[in-house]
Amino acid sequence: MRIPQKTAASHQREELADIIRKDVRDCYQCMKCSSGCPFAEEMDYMPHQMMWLTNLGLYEKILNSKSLWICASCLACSSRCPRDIEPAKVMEGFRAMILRERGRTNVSPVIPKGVPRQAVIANMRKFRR
Amino acid sequence: MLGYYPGCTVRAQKEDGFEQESLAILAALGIKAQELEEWECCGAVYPMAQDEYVGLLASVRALNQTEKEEKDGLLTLCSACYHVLKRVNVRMKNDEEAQKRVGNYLEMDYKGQTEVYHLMEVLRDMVGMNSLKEAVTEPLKNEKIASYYGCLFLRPQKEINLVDGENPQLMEDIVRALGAEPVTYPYSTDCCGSYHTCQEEGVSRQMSLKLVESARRAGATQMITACPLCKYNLEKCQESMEKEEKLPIHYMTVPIVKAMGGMKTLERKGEAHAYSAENSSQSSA
Amino acid sequence: MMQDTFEPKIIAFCCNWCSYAGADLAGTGRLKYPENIRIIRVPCSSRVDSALVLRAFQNGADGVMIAGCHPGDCHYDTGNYHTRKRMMLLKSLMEFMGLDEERLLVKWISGNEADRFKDTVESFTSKLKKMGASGKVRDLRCAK
Amino acid sequence: MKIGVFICWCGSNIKNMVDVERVAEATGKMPHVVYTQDVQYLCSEVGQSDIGNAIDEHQLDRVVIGACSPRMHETTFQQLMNRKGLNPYYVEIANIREHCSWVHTDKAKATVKAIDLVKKAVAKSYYAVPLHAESLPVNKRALVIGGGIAGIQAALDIADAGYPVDLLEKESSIGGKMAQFDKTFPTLDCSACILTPKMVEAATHENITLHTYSELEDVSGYVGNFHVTIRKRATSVDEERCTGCGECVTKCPAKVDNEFDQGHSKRKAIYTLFAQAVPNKPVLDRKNCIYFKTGKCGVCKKICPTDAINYEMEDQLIENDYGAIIVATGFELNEPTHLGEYHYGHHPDVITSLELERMLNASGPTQGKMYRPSNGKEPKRIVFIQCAGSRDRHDGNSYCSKVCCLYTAKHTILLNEKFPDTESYVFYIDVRTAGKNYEEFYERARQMGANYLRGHVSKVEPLGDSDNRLLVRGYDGSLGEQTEIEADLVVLATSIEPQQGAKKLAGMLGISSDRNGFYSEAHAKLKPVETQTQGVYLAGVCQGPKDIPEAVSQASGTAAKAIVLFNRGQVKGVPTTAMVDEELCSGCMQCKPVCPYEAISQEMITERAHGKARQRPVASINRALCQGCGACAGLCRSGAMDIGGFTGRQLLAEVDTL
Repeated sequence: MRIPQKTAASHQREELADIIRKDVRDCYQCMKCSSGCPFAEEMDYMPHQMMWLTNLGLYEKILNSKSLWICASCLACSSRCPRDIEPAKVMEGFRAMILRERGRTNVSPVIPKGVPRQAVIANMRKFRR
Repeated sequence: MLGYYPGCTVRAQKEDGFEQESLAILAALGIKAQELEEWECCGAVYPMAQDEYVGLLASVRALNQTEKEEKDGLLTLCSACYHVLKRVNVRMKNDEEAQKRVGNYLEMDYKGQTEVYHLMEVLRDMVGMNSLKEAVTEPLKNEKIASYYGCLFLRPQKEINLVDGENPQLMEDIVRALGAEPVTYPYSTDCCGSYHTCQEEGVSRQMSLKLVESARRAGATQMITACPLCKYNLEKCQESMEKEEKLPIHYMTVPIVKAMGGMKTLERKGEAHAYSAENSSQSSA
Repeated sequence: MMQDTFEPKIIAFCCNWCSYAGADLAGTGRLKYPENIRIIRVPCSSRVDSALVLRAFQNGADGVMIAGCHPGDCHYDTGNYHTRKRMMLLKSLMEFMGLDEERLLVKWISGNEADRFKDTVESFTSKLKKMGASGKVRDLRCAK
Repeated sequence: MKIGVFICWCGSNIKNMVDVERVAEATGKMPHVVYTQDVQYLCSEVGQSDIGNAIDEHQLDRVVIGACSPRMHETTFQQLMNRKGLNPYYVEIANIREHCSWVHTDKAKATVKAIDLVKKAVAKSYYAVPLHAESLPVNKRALVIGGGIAGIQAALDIADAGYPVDLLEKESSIGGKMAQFDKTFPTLDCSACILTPKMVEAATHENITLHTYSELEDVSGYVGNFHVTIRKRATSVDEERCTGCGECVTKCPAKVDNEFDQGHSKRKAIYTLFAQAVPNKPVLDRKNCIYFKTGKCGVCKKICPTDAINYEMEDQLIENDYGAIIVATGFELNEPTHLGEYHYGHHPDVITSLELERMLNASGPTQGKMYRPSNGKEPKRIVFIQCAGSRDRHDGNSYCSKVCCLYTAKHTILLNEKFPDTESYVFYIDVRTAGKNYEEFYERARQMGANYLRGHVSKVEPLGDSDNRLLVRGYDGSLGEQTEIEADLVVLATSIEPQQGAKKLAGMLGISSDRNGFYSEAHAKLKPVETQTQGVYLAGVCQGPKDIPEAVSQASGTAAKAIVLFNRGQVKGVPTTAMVDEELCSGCMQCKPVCPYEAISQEMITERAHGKARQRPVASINRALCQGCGACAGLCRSGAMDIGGFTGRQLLAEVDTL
């Protein structure tokens, strides 16, 4: 990968900061988030990589990632983060950026029979607008 | 008197008996709860985006309603409702911007005064483990019970603050009080796959299976949970197994009811409590 | 002499700063090793004169051990290098004299290597047990 | 000779495994042993007075103790001997605890061994010699070699204690590397602002004599009595006459690269090292002077209003005596041309951290402006490469240079503060922030925008575009992929190295260097500022990479050592030194090269043989230098050399009893 000459614009960085009110710059890549993420196997970018891409300003990679839609906000990462960055919240921030303006989503839900209603509602809240 | 918030899932799955059993247990132990006159769905997930306030409204309405009805707190059974209501309440307590915006929209002044309780919290803090133990008439001597918490009761620890997020013992204490043996296994705090059951089915299936297998290896004869979705996922992942291979997944109320002598006994006790309470309130009046 | 009842006599020269301290630490740590060894304290392994070693054999020692600091760690900077050279030479002299050079052990043991001290004493003792008694080196001087 | 033998029970520690009464009884039968006793605790007051009483009552002149390790209580018993008016080396200790009762399990065998050990000690005591430590006066003047921050600090501390100090510096000004720095981590204090007052203080202190533009020529002597020759190089400028007006510098026509600015500016052939130089008087660089090259010019001499220029000036040799020497010679930076992959020396925009430091410095060549040496434009994207030559066994130094992590963090902070639209990327292997407030400083660097990529850079190559930019190819450990960055400027964190002349100086001072060429301290933990040579102390980076606060505290440590030495006023040697029997010594001098302290020298003695006086060489020991290792005694062919406390006769007696 070559780091592009133009990384995320300041208005994009501000947009994210407004949503999550967290300083991802605090991340020192201890990778504890990734080591404890129960969904890690399914992800294309590990949680620590999502934090790192955020810092590098490579937002496009994040917005196109599969991981955003794999994260179930179980908060295992957030609760263990030694820097209190809350990776789950950062992921939520990017999801929100997509759902609000870009109007796209990677998720097409299937509703199995007998699934508890909370799952259906959660899906709608998390992945649709 | 506690306010009671059933939540949509628990109410929709009334035939599961979770609600009925929970209320019967509490009544038999002398805890009174009354459903809120008005409530709506909490939203099932806590809105993490800090710049959004719409997601808070439904929960704030229920919390405010509790205060309006002069209840001593709000009881929930479903882990998602508990999680969402409690976190929204924390936010309303600490975030002045949220107080202002939500207050303007709902035309009410709510600053997080209501306490949110879960069934197991009530058993610990209002009933007490000793009283629960005393109420057990048929100890579950041969049961080895694996308690499954899932994410929603544990994280974030600072806001939920129900148990130690990495080493919870509350459900285990309840199991002990019932005379059964609590099973220790490493995955009691891991995610079951949650709402992914509605999309990448493989994802939640694998994760739930890992939890069940871990509990089985640790010698569990059954698993208990307080979340309808967790229960669903833990059962669903065992779908293709032979019946005798399956590890039974129960709501945490099931072993309690059994140890306390069954629903009939509980209902009788509950009525007796109601009667004596009515009498005492009459005599004091 | 039966091999299993033979108790070899071992004389050890230990430098004050490393190996003597290592032997002390073995004691402090209550490690156990055979009783055969008698330790003589010297300031540095380089103090040990070849004649002293030969005298020990002459007096009936079955094994002699010289222990000092690890190379580079010598309290006096370079002493153990001299020891190494001198003892190499002595070993070939021993062979010349008909003494098995394996009866002379040169070992580097630091002040915190109590285990190494114990292991060294144990293995040297059992080796000497297997080798049996040393042939006596005669003193050709006229006895007084 | 009357020997008393005392066996300690050490409570149950010895008594449980050794039959102490049998030991006392058995050793009591040895010749000259007139008294034996077993005591519960010999080190206790009761035990001590038991020994004391026995000495009085039985007129003992030798004491043998069977107890714990001599490393434990030897001094306790020696002090008792002293109090009783006996030489402390008339006490012998048999170690029957650590070497016997604690390590064995068979009481019968342990008792036999304990008897052997005590007998051995008794035999040794037959041949005990009284020993005394030698006292020598101390010359209360210190020499500090190196005028960097460590040397300045050491000199100031000693001078403040009231002792004269000579501060030796090879450059024309004191100040050292710190004078080149812009800001210091983690406080971002301006380096010059905290350094120059100290420089001035050193120059004006009544107890400090500066010798700049000077080098060490020769050292002899030993602790308290070093004799030193200093070579003061010819500056061609008469210090007395020069007023430091700077006219000569302005008018000098010869321009050369300014080393102080790492070649990013020019200086004249006659120059002061930097604006705040102390002393602030120019020196003439003869190698680059037109007059010295061609014999023509002489502008400086003509222009000088005080006639201070002296082309005939010669090097001066200054001789002085010192009691203590502090070595604070600092370091050099590795020239990273050997790391071809970084393209240093081939592309002007690949620079070292010190070059960047000069650029950022407001009094540096660019007055604090950042520029790309290739085209003078301001760099927008800067890549830092850590461990450029450090921690590299293959092509560099295997050790960590220790300060690069922090100064790079500092650089990114300064860049982000001064030029908010620059981007900085740091390729690192580990980030080491062990130090007070260092982690917080690193945190601040990241928060201010530095991007830390874990992985080493494999190649820096010119992109060949119109802007002459560089492509840095590295690895991003977080993403797990090769990563390329187009950079305007590449900064190498070069490795800290010992001074070129470090080895030569070590030879002169009789101190040793580690395998990396840094000077070795006497003990890694407990004697961090001392060397194996008494009276020579180490301060600053010459002992190993370290940052300013560490160098300063180490410097104060050396000052304390020197002050202690001066306050005491005399040095006491080790009593257990080597001794020569001149009658036996053949003067072969084989002992001289094995002595690590240079304590042995050849001496001529006069003796009478066949009625004639004749001279003959013998070895002679300087007891102030000798530490008593015995390497000389171990190899002496004629048996003339011996070590007090461990004489050949004593050791032989020990061997003979066993």
